[in-house]
Amino acid sequence: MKREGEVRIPSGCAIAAVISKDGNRMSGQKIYECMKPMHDRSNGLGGGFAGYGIYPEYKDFYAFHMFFDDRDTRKNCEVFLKERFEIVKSEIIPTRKIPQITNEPDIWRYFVTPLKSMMEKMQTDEKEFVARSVMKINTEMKGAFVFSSGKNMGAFKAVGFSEDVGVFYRLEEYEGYSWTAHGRYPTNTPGWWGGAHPFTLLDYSIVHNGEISSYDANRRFIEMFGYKCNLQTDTEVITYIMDYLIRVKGLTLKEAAGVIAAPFWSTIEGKSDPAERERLTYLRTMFPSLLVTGPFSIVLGFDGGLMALNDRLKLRSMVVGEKDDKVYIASEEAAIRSMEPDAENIWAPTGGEPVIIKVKDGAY
Amino acid sequence: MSIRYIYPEFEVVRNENRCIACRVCERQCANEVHSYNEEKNVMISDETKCVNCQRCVSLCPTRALKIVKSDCTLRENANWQNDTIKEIYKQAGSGGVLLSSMGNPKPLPVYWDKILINASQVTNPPIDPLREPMETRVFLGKKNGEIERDENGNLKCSLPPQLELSMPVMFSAMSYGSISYNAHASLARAATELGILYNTGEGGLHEDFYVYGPNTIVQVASGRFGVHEDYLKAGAAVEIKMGQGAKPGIGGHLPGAKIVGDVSKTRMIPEGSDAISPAPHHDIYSIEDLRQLVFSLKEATEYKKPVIVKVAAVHNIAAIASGIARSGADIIAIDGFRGGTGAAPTRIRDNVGIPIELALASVDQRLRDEGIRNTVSLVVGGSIRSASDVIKAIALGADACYVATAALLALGCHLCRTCQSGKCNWGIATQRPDLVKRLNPDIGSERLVNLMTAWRHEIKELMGGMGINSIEALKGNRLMLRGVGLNEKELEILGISHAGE
Amino acid sequence: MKRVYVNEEWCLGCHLCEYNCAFANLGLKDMADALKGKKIFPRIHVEGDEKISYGVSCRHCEDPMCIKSCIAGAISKENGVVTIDRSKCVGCLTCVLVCPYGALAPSEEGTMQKCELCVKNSCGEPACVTGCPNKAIVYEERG
Amino acid sequence: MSEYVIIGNGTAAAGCIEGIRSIDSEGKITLISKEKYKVYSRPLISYLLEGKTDVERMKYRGEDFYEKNNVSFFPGISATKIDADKKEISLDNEEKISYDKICVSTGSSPFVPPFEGLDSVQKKFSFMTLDDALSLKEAINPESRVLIVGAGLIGLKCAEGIKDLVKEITVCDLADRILSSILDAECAGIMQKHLEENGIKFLLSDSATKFESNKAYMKSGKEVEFDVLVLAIGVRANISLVKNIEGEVNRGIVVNTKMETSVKDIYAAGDCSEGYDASIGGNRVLAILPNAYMQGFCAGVNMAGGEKEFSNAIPMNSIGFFGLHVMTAGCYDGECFEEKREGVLKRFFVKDNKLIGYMLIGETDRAGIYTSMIREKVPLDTVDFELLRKVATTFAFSNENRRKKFGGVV
Repeated sequence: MKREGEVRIPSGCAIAAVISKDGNRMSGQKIYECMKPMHDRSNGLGGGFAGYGIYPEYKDFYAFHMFFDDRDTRKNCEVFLKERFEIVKSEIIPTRKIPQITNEPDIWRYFVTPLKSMMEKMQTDEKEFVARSVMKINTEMKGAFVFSSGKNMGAFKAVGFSEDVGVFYRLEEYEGYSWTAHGRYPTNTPGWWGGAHPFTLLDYSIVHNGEISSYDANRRFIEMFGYKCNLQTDTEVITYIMDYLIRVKGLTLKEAAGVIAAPFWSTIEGKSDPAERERLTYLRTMFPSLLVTGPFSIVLGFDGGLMALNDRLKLRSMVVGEKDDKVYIASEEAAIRSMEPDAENIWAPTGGEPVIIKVKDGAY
Repeated sequence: MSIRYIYPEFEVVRNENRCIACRVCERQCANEVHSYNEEKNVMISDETKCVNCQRCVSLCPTRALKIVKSDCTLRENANWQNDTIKEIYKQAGSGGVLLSSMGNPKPLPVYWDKILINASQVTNPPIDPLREPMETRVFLGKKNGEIERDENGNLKCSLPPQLELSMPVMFSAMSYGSISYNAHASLARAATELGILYNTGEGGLHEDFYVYGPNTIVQVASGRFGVHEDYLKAGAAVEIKMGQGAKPGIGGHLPGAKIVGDVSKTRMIPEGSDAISPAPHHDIYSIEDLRQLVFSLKEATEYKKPVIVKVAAVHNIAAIASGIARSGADIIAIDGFRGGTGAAPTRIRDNVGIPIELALASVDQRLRDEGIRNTVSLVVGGSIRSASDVIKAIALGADACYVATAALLALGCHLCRTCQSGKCNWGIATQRPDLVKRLNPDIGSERLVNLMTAWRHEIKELMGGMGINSIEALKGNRLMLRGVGLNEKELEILGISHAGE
Repeated sequence: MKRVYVNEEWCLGCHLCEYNCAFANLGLKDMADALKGKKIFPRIHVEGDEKISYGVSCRHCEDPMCIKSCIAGAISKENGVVTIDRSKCVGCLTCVLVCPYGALAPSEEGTMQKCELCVKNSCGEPACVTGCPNKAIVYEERG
Repeated sequence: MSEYVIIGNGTAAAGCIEGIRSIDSEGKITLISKEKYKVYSRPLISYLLEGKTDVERMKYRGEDFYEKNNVSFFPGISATKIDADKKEISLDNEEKISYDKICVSTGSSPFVPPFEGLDSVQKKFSFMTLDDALSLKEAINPESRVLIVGAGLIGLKCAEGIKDLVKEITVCDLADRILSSILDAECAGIMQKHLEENGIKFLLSDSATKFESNKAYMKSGKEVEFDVLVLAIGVRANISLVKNIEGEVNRGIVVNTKMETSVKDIYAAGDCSEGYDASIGGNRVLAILPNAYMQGFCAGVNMAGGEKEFSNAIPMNSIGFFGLHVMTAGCYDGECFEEKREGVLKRFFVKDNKLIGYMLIGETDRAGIYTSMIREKVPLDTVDFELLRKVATTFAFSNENRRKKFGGVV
């Protein structure tokens, strides 16, 4: 049987997220508890979380979360890391042994900062340097996989049901101003830890429910710009697209949403504001190959916020609710109620309409 | 009879029980196959003149006629086949180069027919085009501009010149002269109604058709016939024709007999003179010369119109395309070896060039490998026969397709492949006024619109099945394709997996 | 009022309209069966030469001379269509004498016939129009 | 509400009714008919005898024609006098009716010269009316020998009509040829030959001078025995009603192009009238059916307050006997162009670059194209006259003219 990355595996899923607009930190327990009512949306072949604001004491360092098949792989990889980065701390990510989660690889984290000399040599900025380094490890080092590489954030994922994955990673011991969660239902895979969601690059993390029909069009386009889609998952390609549009091309979140979930031409033509019409036409014409079609609901986590987005036909469920300073997003309302029984203003965003929530400036 | 005699290729079968001697067949046959025997009140046929264009068959009001392949055969020989032998006889008789027309009829692989399309099941939904929007609009042109913002941080929405198509199909180049005024009128009117483009070919643009300019691609070829400033400015885009799939490496030759009246005026050459397009452009002997022509044409059109460079699919097409992409061209058009022609030497038509499917796949991949795929749009032609061919081409990586033979078929062409005779009974490949009038553009344009409308429906159905509701999400989406009966190498070049994988 | 018009520009001179007309007004199923070996009596006639041709049939005039001139009172206009009551016609040809288009001619039986826009047969749209291969004959309203 | 009175019940009367009703659907129309029949086609009486039609089918208009047009029909009554001052008409039933407008469409009557011994002939007939035809039919049998005096249209049509009902027909005429008022000698000769081949005998340049019971004594000295005599020498327009009140009359009641007589509110139409003949540029009696209808219609329109002129009347005839047709129109002066083939003779008369008349025998297809050229005064240098002489085709017209003819956008 082919492993994830060697073959493209379609899957259905559950997603959930929470964010405090005031930057109040929340324990990770809530987020994995909330996946329980959506148990049936996963099949135990993958679950994971991303937490933002969880490493305040190392917030200036890139936190690399990594899987290693064995000790030798890790040692080799650490040599590579040391060539490029200053490692301020390296440790095993603490886990809890539970019968539901087995066969775990070696799971480590490194807080690193790029070596200036190397960046100058490669003529790149810091983020590009980190991204390329991650891509290099994931592409070229068999048995080593960077599954989280942002600052003051981290992804935690495993093969198993997500609620168990949360327990496994002791998420109740972390506090973050926002969390995203994912439970996976791949239709045909032995399950691989690296293939679980969220998928991340730098501080972008994506949880995704859907199976996009534009995958290969998107992949073959984005790969022109140095990205390598090793996992052949939607999440991966969407993450790269978001990174490309926002970080490389400098689009805003809303503009990026206008590319990947571009409104129909008829909708664009119906816009009364000519500037809006022009902008949307421009984005669609300029980035046709980054239009994502087919069903998806995604939550993009980034430094200081979340963006939820459905495909433009809204072929996947996704609801949003609020309470006080918190905003909740989930595939099902039950998950929101689990986190906040008194959640208000529950609504289902329309297809292609991004929901962007940002933490107040300076609050994280 | 003599050694020169070759038994007619076709037989006219007339059902005497049904023939009412109305003489329609006689009046409609420019080859003068049919005649009326007054004394006996019967129709008779001279089969030596029949080209099997089926005009008489189509117009016979009593279905009394059919044309069949003659069963007078030479002794079977898998190596020396009938046609091969007859060609030898012809050349032994004439000492000349054999001429033929339309596309390569040889049984070479048609890769479209060995590629299958995906559909959604369970894990993601097919989309019903009758219920949901299904978008086929395409923009052709460069898409590699930098994102720029004004002082308020708003996007500056300026794009390089683009061609907007309502569907990813255009009518490819057929010159006025090689085809008739009415054929051009039909194409121009249909393109306008459909929101797509047609292409003048290298015969210039008749003044009557300037009104269709926004839906016209004006071509500049090696003969430079009919090229002048107003002509360049009349179209929506300018195409430099470097080669043609049916006859890569050679030019064109429209005999003086067809350079009559408006054809001569439009081409800006004297009546009766042969219109000879040289094999090369004599100002382009290398890629850097091409770049100069591209920019000369951009200058002439004030950088408002995309420039297309059309080449035939030949062996190192990927490298050629890469060079063109870097020459400043906005669009590359590649014409495969099955593309049609009004006249070409048979040997060249049947033996030179490569299949468009392979050319497209390798060009698209090469441009991606070089990271320049978005600097140029890719249009492919050379026997795109149906909506599924279009879908497969787009999924392999094309932005749009050029169709010509299918368009001619819609106009009545029955692929008798004798365009070079100038006696097209369907009023298409002829300049004889009595024949030209047989193609009423009211009918012609309606049929073209019908055909493309039908294709558009089919394209939408196929897209919907794949769960794709916008054509741009199909472009280069090779995961939607699987090969059948192809070897590893072919699959590798096409960049697709085998069915079942 | 819709009428049959001929677009000279597109007429091929194929004479199919004559055969379609003759056939339509015979009320038979199969054209070969109906017209094989027979002289046809169409109500439309193709005129012209090699270059220009066009079919001529009754114009259904505003002010039809044939109606005024018919000695038998056999011609009348019903719903805009000039029709002949062939039971009243005696074949005197006075209508031929007056019709400026030459649109009337005797039938096989000697009584006069003319285009009646196929309203009396089962064609629906006039047979010359539906059968014209080049839309040279059209059935439409013109100002 | 206007009161219209129409005197006479032929084709002109029918035209007049339809003319009035095209303008005025209210006004009262009174129709005075000497004959007891509803309007029928006079020229069909020969076809009636021949068996090509019957009394029912001869009706010129439908059974409900009078009802539909709201016409008060007075059959079997004649008008005897018009009082133009009192605006009153006296009828032969002693009644008087008032009018606002009159149309006199009294037609014509057979002209019979005072032959010696005519009274001695038992079976003698005119051939003008349905009654004439019905009584003639009564009088003949397969053994009858018929003498027809007059080789004009009426006499010859009569001959054709009864040919198969009698044993022998002889037609005599003082003129040297048949149909002398319509055909020239050559055409007449062709037709005569055709008639003779069909069993009609002729005595031309000859006429009866005296009758004695069943025998006619001819001018030439010949004697002709007969059983039935038909007198078809000529007709006279019935003009007395207008003549008696000093209205202008000539050979017919003189009318202008609006069909007005010289007497106010009195119009005339049909065979009794003498209207404008465009082919000669003056007035004359044009006793042909199409003319009667059009004059009647024109009179009707003007009577009802409309505006209509009928100014392009020309003489024209379509005459056929035993399958051979002759068509003529216009007048025969001017330059003559001739086309002659086996069984076909065509003569075209041209003056001042215009076709002014023609005579066709043997091939009459689409002759209306020529007729219209005369009526519309089409300049011959705008058409291919050479082609036209060979065959009547609109192809001979200029493209532009043809386009106009066929609907604007040819």
